[in-house]
Amino acid sequence: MLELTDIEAGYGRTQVLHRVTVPTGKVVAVLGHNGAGKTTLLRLAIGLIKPTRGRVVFDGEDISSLAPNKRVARGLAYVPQGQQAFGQLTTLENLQLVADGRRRGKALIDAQLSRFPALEKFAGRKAGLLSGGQRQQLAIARALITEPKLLILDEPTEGIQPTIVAEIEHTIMQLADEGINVLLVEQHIGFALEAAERYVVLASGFVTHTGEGGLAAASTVRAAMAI
Amino acid sequence: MTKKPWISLSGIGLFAVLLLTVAPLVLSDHWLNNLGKYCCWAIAAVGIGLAWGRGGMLVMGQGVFFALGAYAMAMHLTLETAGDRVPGFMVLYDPLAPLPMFWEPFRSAGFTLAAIVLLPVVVAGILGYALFKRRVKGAYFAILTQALAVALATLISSTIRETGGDTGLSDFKYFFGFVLNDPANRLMVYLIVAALLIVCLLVVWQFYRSRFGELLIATRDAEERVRFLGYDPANVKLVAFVVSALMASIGGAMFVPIVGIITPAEIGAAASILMIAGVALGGRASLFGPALGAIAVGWGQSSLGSTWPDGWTYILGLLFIVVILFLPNGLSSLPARFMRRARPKPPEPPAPAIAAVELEEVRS
Amino acid sequence: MTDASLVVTDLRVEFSGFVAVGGVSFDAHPGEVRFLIGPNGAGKTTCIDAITGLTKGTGSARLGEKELLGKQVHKIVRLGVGRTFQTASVFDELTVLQNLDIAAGLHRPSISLLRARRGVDPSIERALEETGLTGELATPAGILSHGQKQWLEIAMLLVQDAKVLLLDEPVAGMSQDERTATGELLQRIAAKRIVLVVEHDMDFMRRFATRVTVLHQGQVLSQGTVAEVQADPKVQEVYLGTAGAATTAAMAVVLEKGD
Amino acid sequence: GDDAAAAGSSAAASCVDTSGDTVKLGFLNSLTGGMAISEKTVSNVLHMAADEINADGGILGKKIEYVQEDGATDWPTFAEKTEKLLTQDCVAAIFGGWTSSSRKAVKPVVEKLNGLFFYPVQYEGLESSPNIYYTGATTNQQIIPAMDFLAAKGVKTLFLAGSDYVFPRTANAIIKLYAAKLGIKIVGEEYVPLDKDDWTSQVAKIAAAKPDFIFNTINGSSNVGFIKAYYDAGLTPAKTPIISVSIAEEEAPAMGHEVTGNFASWNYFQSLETDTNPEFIKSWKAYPNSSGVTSDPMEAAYISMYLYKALVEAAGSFDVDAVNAAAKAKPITFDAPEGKVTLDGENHHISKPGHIGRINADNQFDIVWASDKFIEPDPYLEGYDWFPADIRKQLTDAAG
Amino acid sequence: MDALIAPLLNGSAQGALLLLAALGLSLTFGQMGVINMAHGEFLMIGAFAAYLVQQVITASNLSIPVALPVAFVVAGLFGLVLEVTIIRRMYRRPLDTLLVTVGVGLILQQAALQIFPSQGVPVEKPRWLDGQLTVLGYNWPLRQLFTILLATACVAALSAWLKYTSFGRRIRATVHNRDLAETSGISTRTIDRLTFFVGSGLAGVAGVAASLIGGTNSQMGAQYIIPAFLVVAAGGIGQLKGTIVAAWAVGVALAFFAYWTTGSLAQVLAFILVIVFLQVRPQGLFTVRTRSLA
Ligand SMILES: Nc1ncnc2c1ncn2[C@@H]1O[C@H](COP(=O)(O)OP(=O)(O)OP(=O)(O)O)[C@@H](O)[C@H]1O
Ligand SMILES: Nc1ncnc2c1ncn2[C@@H]1O[C@H](COP(=O)(O)OP(=O)(O)OP(=O)(O)O)[C@@H](O)[C@H]1O
Ligand SMILES: NC(N)=O
Ligand SMILES: [Mg+2]
Ligand SMILES: [Mg+2]
Repeated sequence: MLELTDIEAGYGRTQVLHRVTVPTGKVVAVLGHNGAGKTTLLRLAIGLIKPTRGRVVFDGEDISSLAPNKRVARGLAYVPQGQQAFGQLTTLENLQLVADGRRRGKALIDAQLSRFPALEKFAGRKAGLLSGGQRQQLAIARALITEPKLLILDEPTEGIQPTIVAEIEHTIMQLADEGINVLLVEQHIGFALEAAERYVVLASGFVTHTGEGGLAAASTVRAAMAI
Repeated sequence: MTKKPWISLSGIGLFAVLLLTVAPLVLSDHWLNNLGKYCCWAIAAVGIGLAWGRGGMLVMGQGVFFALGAYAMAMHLTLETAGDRVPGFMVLYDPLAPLPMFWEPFRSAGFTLAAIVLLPVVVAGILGYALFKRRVKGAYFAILTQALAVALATLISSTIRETGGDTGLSDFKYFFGFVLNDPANRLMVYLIVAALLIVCLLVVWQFYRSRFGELLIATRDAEERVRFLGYDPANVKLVAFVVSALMASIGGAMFVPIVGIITPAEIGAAASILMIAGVALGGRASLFGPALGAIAVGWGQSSLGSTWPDGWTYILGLLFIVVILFLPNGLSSLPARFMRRARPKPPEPPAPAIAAVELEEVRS
Repeated sequence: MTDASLVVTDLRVEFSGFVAVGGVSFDAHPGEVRFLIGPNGAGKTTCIDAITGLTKGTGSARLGEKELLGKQVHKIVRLGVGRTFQTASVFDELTVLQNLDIAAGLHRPSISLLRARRGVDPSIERALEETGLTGELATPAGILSHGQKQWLEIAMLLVQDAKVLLLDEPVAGMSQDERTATGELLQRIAAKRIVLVVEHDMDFMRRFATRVTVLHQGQVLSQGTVAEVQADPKVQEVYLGTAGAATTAAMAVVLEKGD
Repeated sequence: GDDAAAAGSSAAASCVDTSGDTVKLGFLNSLTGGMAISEKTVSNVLHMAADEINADGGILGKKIEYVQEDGATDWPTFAEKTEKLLTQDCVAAIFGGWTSSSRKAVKPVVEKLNGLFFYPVQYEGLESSPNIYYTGATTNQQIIPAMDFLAAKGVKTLFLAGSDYVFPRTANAIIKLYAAKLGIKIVGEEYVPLDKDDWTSQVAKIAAAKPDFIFNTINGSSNVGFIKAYYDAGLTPAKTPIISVSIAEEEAPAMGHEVTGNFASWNYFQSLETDTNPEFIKSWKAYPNSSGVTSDPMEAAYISMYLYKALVEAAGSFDVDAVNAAAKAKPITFDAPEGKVTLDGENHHISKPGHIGRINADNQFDIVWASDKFIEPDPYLEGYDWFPADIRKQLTDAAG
Repeated sequence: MDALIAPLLNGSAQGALLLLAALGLSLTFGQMGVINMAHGEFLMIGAFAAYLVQQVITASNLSIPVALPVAFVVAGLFGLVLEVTIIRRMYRRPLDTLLVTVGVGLILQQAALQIFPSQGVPVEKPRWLDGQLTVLGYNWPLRQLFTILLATACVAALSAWLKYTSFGRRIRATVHNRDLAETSGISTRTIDRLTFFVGSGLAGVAGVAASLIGGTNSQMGAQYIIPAFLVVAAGGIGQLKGTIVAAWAVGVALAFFAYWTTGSLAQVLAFILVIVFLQVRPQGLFTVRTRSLA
């Protein structure tokens, strides 16, 4: 569905990604050390940075030069790393923001509020005052309200309490079952591989390894990443 | 920036030679005097570079400190010229009233010199302490300081008997005993200004290469983080702010004998912004940028302003736009840009990170 | 032992009526890696905020004889309390060395600030080595990776010779072996200091915690060794979750086998 | 100080070169900044006068070549440009200025360098300089006639409204002295900064004070705000008329109909019927960049150039000292649009007719009062016993 | 009684004009973080637009009501052009917008000086604004009442726009985190342009009101810019209600100071008052808090 082919990209003069091609699949996991370029790859997928080489194709359409909001309209959704929310807006406003202009917007919000009870509880509070984990839940909820075809998640369980991690993992699996594709960056290799149909390992911006998902791949990946 | 101190030092040396020996030889009296005036602005600009370029405090009211030095000096020179008489302009409004109390001490040369140094230190100290402790920063700080400059200029304009009002103070005959009209003495005054500019450059040079310089940048980029390293950022900023105020005051004080007149217009909103313009043009965070930028803007005003007055306003406007838009680090960043093009892949500073901080500042 | 301990008693933090921390007491001692865990929003970060002066709190937080609450942030740091943030914050424009040098400046007389830096402080060299950042000396901190930034933050606390290190999710976003390295680092530096870690990574906690305090809705829910806490049904209910615990446990087994 | 100060002053030798067939003159007005709104017309009319004189054969047969400088509404810039014009461009004389502040900035420089400055705007008097010629009114030619007019109308109470700078402040100081003598009570005095338009609070005070007349020394566009606030407050020329000294044909249109019916004291009005005025108006209307109306400051600027021509021709030289000597030698007289004016060679001011006009619906002035003869300039008010001699003495002493 | 009622009413009108001038800023500065120093010149553009409308529709009774929307659109378009050409490149360093727009202001001022008669142009007040309303014995100019009503209408329209349409949320989201907004599906470009258009347009409306009070000339904008910024800052950035209260307070303070002291001193005192206030409450009257470190 989302094809990232032969990508080069970076910041200013520093090149971060070197000829990266990501395999396609229902759930694709991107693994790698700190600073390997995982976030850069996802930012590129959503359109926050533009590739200097290579193509981004979604549903057969080349979206390489589309602005992020246009990509969202095409069915991509993005949960950035680091529990990001609109701090000056209330929790509810954060959700309304994306629900605005959608049919059944209210229902979509309610669905997410019941998925994440903490958000329901703090609906009227400024998102900037939420705890890190609460903000992360809010970010995922916000992404889901756009009813995406492909969900891009950058370390969604980072800083989340185990019970909710389990829920989020469950949710991701469920979404995949519902037919939503997922591009996932996750340090939690075990879960990532369990969920993933395919995975790719990045090291210093190069693809060092790709393969099929499943728990069995864990040891291969650990070995690949230990280099 | 701290790696090659001798490059900067020899730069200052070269600058000193140009200002102190070459300029007096090649320039006419008129242009030498003008250069002296630009140097006054340059002194203030060096301070702005420290506070704004390095410290991130957009000081839009340096006119306030420029005024402190300038009016202290002007009051002394006015009294020196008037002798035991009440200055002429005061007679117009109330011929019988004595000299206002606050003028009296300025009869003394020593007091005047002390005031030029201490007044800005005290005023900036109190103001800065109050503002920084209350964590006033970003756009708030800029607008507040600008408002102060406007308020002071209006105050001076409206206290016509006490300060000369909008007309300002002028027509000085002596400068600490020296007859100001004497060309030799005028040269001396020029040399004093030029030397003071060099001294200010040396002072900030040492600031920039010192640990304080690094701490100042750290405070600029992440003030709260500095707090969590055990420093009070208010104090760090205060030092830079006070030093920049002192420089503005010195620039203002020398402006008076050089130009022969000081008025509220030299300290109000427009003047304060023009000081910033030079700094932005030259390069706010560089050592020489602010001084050179101020001199360039001064020169542009004198020369382009006369050949093409309407045009100069447009040029000045465009200068602001083009420089800030395309050359945020000023003209002094041009050489570095070319050098970088020649060398392969040097690290780029991560721009968005800084921007985020700045945005927070504007909004917080 | 107690003279240099961090003792928090009945700490309360309210935000316009909302009680974020409602009377928390715990203590931490040199030589231990103390973990503070609990559900999202339990008040962990707020506790640290209060102890370090970022947020106003009532009650008491003492380091040895010294009361911390009510003091200004930088004064608390000067008493030897250092912290990191949930999102790493370093001075992006400055190099790693400059970052560390500023941190080290804490113990220098202020007048020395006006002199230029010559050479590298031994304390900085040690910290670089501890954190494996030696090679990045001249790198602008802004272009370090997420994990390296977190190490740099820890290194900054080390050069400050902080007696108390309050670390808010220090391994978030790190890969498994980076976590291990960080954990080992924490164990080493905890020998002479108080280390308090907030983390959601339970594997990490199991491997490196000496004692654990569990917060829930601004209260201490449970306290004790890893085993004790894990066995506490209340903790399982609100935090670990039975299913979650099972999965993570299973994962741990898988990964262990992979080694 | 002792007079050694003056010793240094004659140091600079003049670099004026009139050996060719041109003479260089300097024009100095604010073409940018706040005062540009007033000074641009003065600058334009100076150009017109120079063109006329050139078409007529120039001065002493030499064509005028002018150097235009911008004072930029900044008094130090006026000083700098004066110095530049005299030492770099070596002009024989400088024309221009508007505010008294700008003149006071120019004065020390022309005195130091022994240059000539021709200043065209009515002002507060109490000044005279060997290096300045004043072609606008001093107080006894504008303010005092206005006061006489008010006294004749039986005005008992007066409110003073002015901009906050040297001209209005000084003018009002003089008005207060004279009012005391005339038995007119000053019921209030208000100042607003030159660059502020909002007069509502002050006009409320005026309305409450209910004066017979308002004496207006406001300058520039602040006048518009004043007139609008006055009209808004329901004050009318029938009940509380205004007499202004800085609203002329040029300014009135920007105030629309709201200013109609009020008075102004000037020496020249466009509506004046003299021999030369129609010609002046005609030339000006035909001149490029013309505003279409003539006014007192314009006329004064226009004749300043002719005054200079007359002076130089009487002296037979462009030399400053020769020009000043010629001024003293015998009265210089010439036909100005305001009438036949005579230069006072001692104080460098010219005689002027006093006029009071009333603003009509076309923003022109109907002349309602005229002095019976031309008024001799008396900048230090020596002919007026109500002006305290000790002030005069202090002022002349301070001026050195 | 007069000593109280006159300054109070005059001050309220002054405050209303200040509010009109500040309203657009509370959008572009308060919401978007852009420090537009050319806002005063947009105000001037509005005033000149009113004059031009009057050249076409000579009946002043009609021309002012027509001029209001025209000035809004014209000034708004200028703002739009500014946004599209310059501001959009600068969202990542908002403090610098201050300097760039100083340059823009200079150019607009000089252009106005050259295009229009330098003395300024008359804008005629509608006849129905002639006269006064007697309030407790004080003859209150109708024009002042009009300024207050106009300000009220603008505030109502603006707050309704922000509150009842999703734009308010979108603007705030965009300012807070541009990337995040963009990836949440918000077209930040559209939001930026629209916000800037409306903010600048409001300056144009303020210009029409200002043209009924003072001169319409190239310098007119300069006197409003700093007070307007102070009002926004004192009210609390991004807080519409704060801006309203602050504008009213400054207007009334100005009027009372002017009553007791002189016009010049009143300006000085009002400035000092705001500066001292911001000293005590650096975040303004109404504040938003977040936990973010930066
Ligand atoms: N804004 C930026 N400017 C310059 N370099 C950057 C920027 N952001 C990231 N980098 C660099 O790009 C490289 C890849 O960073 P990226 O954030 O993609 O890594 P990551 O794999 O997501 O790491 P982590 O697991 O720590 O999140 C790093 O070396 C980082 O320093
Ligand atoms: N300034 C504030 N105003 C209002 N509520 C606040 C504020 N700061 C924190 N809170 C609330 O206090 C509670 C505790 O927050 P805290 O950040 O301490 O949680 P935490 O335990 O660190 O959670 P996480 O693990 O998700 O980071 C949360 O519900 C949060 O919304
Ligand atoms: N002389 C004047 N009007 O300033
Ligand atoms: Mg990442
Ligand atoms: Mg937390």
